[in-house]
Amino acid sequence: MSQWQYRPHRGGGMRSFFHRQGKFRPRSSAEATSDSPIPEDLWVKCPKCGELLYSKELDHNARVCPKCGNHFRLGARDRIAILTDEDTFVEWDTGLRPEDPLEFVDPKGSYSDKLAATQAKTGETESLITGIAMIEGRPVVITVTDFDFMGASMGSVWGEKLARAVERATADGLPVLSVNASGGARMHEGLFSLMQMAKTVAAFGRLGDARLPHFSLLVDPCYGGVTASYATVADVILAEPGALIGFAGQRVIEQVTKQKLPDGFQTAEFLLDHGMIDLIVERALLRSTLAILIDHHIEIPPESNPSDNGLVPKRTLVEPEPEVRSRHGAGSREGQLP
Amino acid sequence: MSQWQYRPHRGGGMRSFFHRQGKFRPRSSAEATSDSPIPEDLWVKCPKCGELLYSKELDHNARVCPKCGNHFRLGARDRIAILTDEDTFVEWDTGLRPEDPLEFVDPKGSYSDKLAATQAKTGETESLITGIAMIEGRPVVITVTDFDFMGASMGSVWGEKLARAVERATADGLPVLSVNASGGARMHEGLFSLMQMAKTVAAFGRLGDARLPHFSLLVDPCYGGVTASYATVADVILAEPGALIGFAGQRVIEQVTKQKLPDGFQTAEFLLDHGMIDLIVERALLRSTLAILIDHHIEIPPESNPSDNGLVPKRTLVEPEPEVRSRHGAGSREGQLP
Amino acid sequence: MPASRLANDATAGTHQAPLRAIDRVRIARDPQRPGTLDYLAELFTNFIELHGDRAFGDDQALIGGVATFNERSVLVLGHQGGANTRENLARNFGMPRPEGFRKSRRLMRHAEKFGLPIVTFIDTSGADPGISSEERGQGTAIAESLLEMVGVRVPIVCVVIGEGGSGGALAISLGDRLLMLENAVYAVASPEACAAILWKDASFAAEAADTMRVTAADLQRFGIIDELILEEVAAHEAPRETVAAVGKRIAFHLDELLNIWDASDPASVDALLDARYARFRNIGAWHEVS
Amino acid sequence: MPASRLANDATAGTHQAPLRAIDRVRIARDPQRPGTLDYLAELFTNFIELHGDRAFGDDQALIGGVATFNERSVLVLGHQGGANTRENLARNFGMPRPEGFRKSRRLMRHAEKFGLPIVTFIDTSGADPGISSEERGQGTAIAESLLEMVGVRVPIVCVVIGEGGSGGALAISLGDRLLMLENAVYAVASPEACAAILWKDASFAAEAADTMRVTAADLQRFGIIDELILEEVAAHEAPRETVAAVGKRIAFHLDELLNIWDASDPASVDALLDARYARFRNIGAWHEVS
Ligand SMILES: [Zn+2]
Ligand SMILES: [Zn+2]
Repeated sequence: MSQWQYRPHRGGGMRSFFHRQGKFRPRSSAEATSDSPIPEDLWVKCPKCGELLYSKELDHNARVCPKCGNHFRLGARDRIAILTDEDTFVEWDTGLRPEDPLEFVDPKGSYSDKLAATQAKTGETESLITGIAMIEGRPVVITVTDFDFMGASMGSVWGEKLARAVERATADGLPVLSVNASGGARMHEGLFSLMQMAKTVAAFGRLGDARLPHFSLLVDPCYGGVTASYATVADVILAEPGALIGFAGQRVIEQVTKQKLPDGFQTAEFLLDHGMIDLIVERALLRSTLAILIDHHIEIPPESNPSDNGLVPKRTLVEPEPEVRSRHGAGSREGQLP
Repeated sequence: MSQWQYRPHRGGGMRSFFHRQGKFRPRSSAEATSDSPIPEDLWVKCPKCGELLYSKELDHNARVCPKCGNHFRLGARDRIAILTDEDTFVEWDTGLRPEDPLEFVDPKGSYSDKLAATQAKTGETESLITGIAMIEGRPVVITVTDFDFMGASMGSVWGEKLARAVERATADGLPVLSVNASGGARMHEGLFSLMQMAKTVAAFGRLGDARLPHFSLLVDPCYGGVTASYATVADVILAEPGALIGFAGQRVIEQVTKQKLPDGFQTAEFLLDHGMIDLIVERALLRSTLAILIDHHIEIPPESNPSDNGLVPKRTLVEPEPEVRSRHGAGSREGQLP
Repeated sequence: MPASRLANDATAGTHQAPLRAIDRVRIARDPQRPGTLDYLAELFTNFIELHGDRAFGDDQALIGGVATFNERSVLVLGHQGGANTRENLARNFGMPRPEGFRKSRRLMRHAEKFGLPIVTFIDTSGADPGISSEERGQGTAIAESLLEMVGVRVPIVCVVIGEGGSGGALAISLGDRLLMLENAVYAVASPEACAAILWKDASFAAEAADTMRVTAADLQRFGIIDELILEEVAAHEAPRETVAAVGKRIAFHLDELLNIWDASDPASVDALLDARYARFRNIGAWHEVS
Repeated sequence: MPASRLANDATAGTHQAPLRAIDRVRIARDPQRPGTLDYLAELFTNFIELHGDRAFGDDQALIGGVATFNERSVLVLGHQGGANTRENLARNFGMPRPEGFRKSRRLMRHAEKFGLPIVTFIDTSGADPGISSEERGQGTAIAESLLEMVGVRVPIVCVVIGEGGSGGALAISLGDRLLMLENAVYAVASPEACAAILWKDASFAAEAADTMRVTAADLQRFGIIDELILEEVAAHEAPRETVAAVGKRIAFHLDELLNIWDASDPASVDALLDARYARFRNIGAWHEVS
């Protein structure tokens, strides 16, 4: 029934989604080029339709295949760049660092060594980035996972960063947008990892008590503890087309059940059909959709003056046109009815 | 999975369920004897196992077949007799009478004529009886439907009686037990009938706001508007074994879907398996089960003295025995563990 | 606009001889009559449909979402059938399954959390009577939607725009105002079902429709609806005018409710709920003898 | 009592040489170890099981009901596997499906409405990983149970009595107190699964169990559990003594909570919830650089 998914009209032509905000240079996603002999900085083969795409053009299209609409994975910084207004993102809590309370050792070595190597490779300190930004002029607390950082596994720093961000949103009366990809728990942090599910749900519970909205955007792939905690108890749950979303991983399910998985199992479209998400939104329409959603869910007290405080959201996305205002009157507006 | 249904241990031997409370003489249910050539006041053939049962013995067993456990239907007065403590039932709002706002006419005549005939035949004025009674010493507001009265169809008097009873329970801090059999809406009252669903749910909503419990007992057969209103939003939903419970009737479903109904469709056991009811209770255990449920859901403020006021429920069903009190101590009590 | 398939269609307006109840039933069911999606397109902006019951499925026979109405964000709920076979299969001919009612309950809670007034459009022949709907608790799902609706702490305006069929209609009609188009009907059972039960013959639907009193005029006389919205021309002949007229009346009643309701003032919310309780508490035809 | 199937079982008590983590995993999974129903039978009276999620099914892997504990009515929730094949099929080996978590959420709301403190027994290898559980939103169901539990306005005491497996265990473990038997384990994933992922070989489960720190002693050291309940003799060897010991500690902690909580005093309830929030808010191993 994906024909019923939300597809608002596109306004105007395509725009460049990457604002080139200094350090937020788009990086190619590793998964898209892994089995391609072509240098990744020039050409990318679409894994869905097989089309060879010029990498810069793909970037220009927010890494959505212009031929088949396949949504390539996006790095966390790229994600922030396409979702938020240029130069508005302010990152929070960049000094938080993981520890190794279990003194975890696996055949490849210690957790500490793995962390150091990952940090060096990615340039990030952890798998969650938090901060505040504007989306079409509306201030939003935003949390974005980084799948390149240990498969966006949820550990203590994730939990702490997220709780701090959500608590600030609660205190300041701001909506929260969480962008969620994850491979699940971070095994190396043992039960500390599992308990971050409790910590994050609790923080969002308090946001909800304050009647502030949480918009959760599920992107490919989103599994395990994140799917089983705050990402699926949001007020509005959005997903990108084709994103794989589930609790148990597909390989585990196949091994345990010895059954063939149904077609489209765990895709965003599958979840929509099964009632688990509110809407699927193409990447190009995410900003405008989020802007409308924010307007519907954040109320400005009548006495406040939006112009006084840059942090107060605007009430309406688009100023109502005169003919819209009078649509109950003379009936001059052309509707969709015959 | 009916093996998991609730079956507390029976205390003591069988007792006579009919207290012979003057006018509450048990009547044989019409449906049980309709295709039997034997005089209904002497012998009854069990429709489930075929056993010929002596009617007085069946009455003595609360109209449960001693051979196969089949629960025969019970009239409303019989139901009150087996559920409540002897001579404690006080009926409310006996003066309410239906009207005929639609001036409804069908091939058999007017609604007014049908009502008069039904009243004369049954000795009841409407299909719902309400009042207050004690169940093992605990005061309970009780509402019982009478399937013999126009198939216990829900009309305006039902709604008004029920709302008054529930409002009194709310005001007096009493639990409500509703015993529900119904053939559905009373067609002859048109939309007035449908709106009684709203009226009754609203009244129970206010009982719930006061944190007073509603126990709903679903008995054979329970269909239509009652199943789609207050009977299924109770705090605890009980059903008698084998009772048929559903929204749409079986004939309608077969006609619309042209499908064969699955075995056991719409039985109490089917509903338990599908998560719709809390427990199935044999008729013989209803009183004791309800007594425990009342105790778990009605709180006595610490300062109140139960002996001061006959209307304050007792806190515990059975005084704890000394060895139960000390069961965390020396471990002398024999448990179920090896 | 296709030619009318109703014999006496020119008389559907109020300025002609009154129609029989069964004629209004046919008009109410006319597939060309504007449906929930038409009202959404014409009267609301910034609509975002919210899908799913978060437990089993997404029912396209009962849709909902957030939208802007008169510069205010509201929650919209409504039944929606299909315009063709493919759509009717997807939307189950506008007959909600338990998932639809569970979605409506979820969205009503959502509206309460964010202080969004609720507007509902009633247009269904009834709740789905299938085997799987029974398995998943059709009765329970309707009851839970009713319970939510009588207690939800935001103003609600409901409009019967087509056929109001039994419990499936009731489940989203327990508002602070119940409006009804002149040619809409609202009944405890379909005239065909009623005739089948009482006449043992569904072809007596016309007789059943008469005696069941299913028209807006009947229900206005009984005090069950708050307002009858005239169709100068029947809605399927003048869809845009009808939708506009309905929009005006929704706006009027919503404004009235918003004048007395303030989400931040619990006393005003309690007053709204007391009035809603009284609405349903007082519906009934009975007398009392001593 | 059958003879022990554990090689070094005589050392399961604390007064012997400490066991390896994997030994405790095996003890925790021993089918003779008392389960939720045993605790119910020994420690509670007047138990009435409440069934169903009111939407799809009744999950017998996660049971619940009302009961009397120390002369007070409480709500009990717990995982329950089977003692034999038939029971294991009925109870899905103690692995809850979405219906189980939805039932637990329903019953927690029930407990809140009637002011019943909650006691939970955690004993599951994890949430069911099947296709149909995914279809019905396993992740969503767990998340909703978590959200309910962190906010429910009654005191909660949780006890890990056997295996605490990942999200399926967490879903009913967010209480005001988390107690744990000495030979119980609680892990983010089974040691076998962890070994399969990190060693590419499930037979390294012993190594995985060591480094994952799954024992009660580890979790006590980390401050994640509030109390370790000693097993002088392992629970499967001394079930009644173990159950009695757990009962005493539940009673102690429940009394402590009931001393500060009064359902009719919102400030005391808020204080309880603030403390619960702080419990989970403060769990984590991180440091901050400038
Ligand atoms: Zn492509
Ligand atoms: Zn029999």
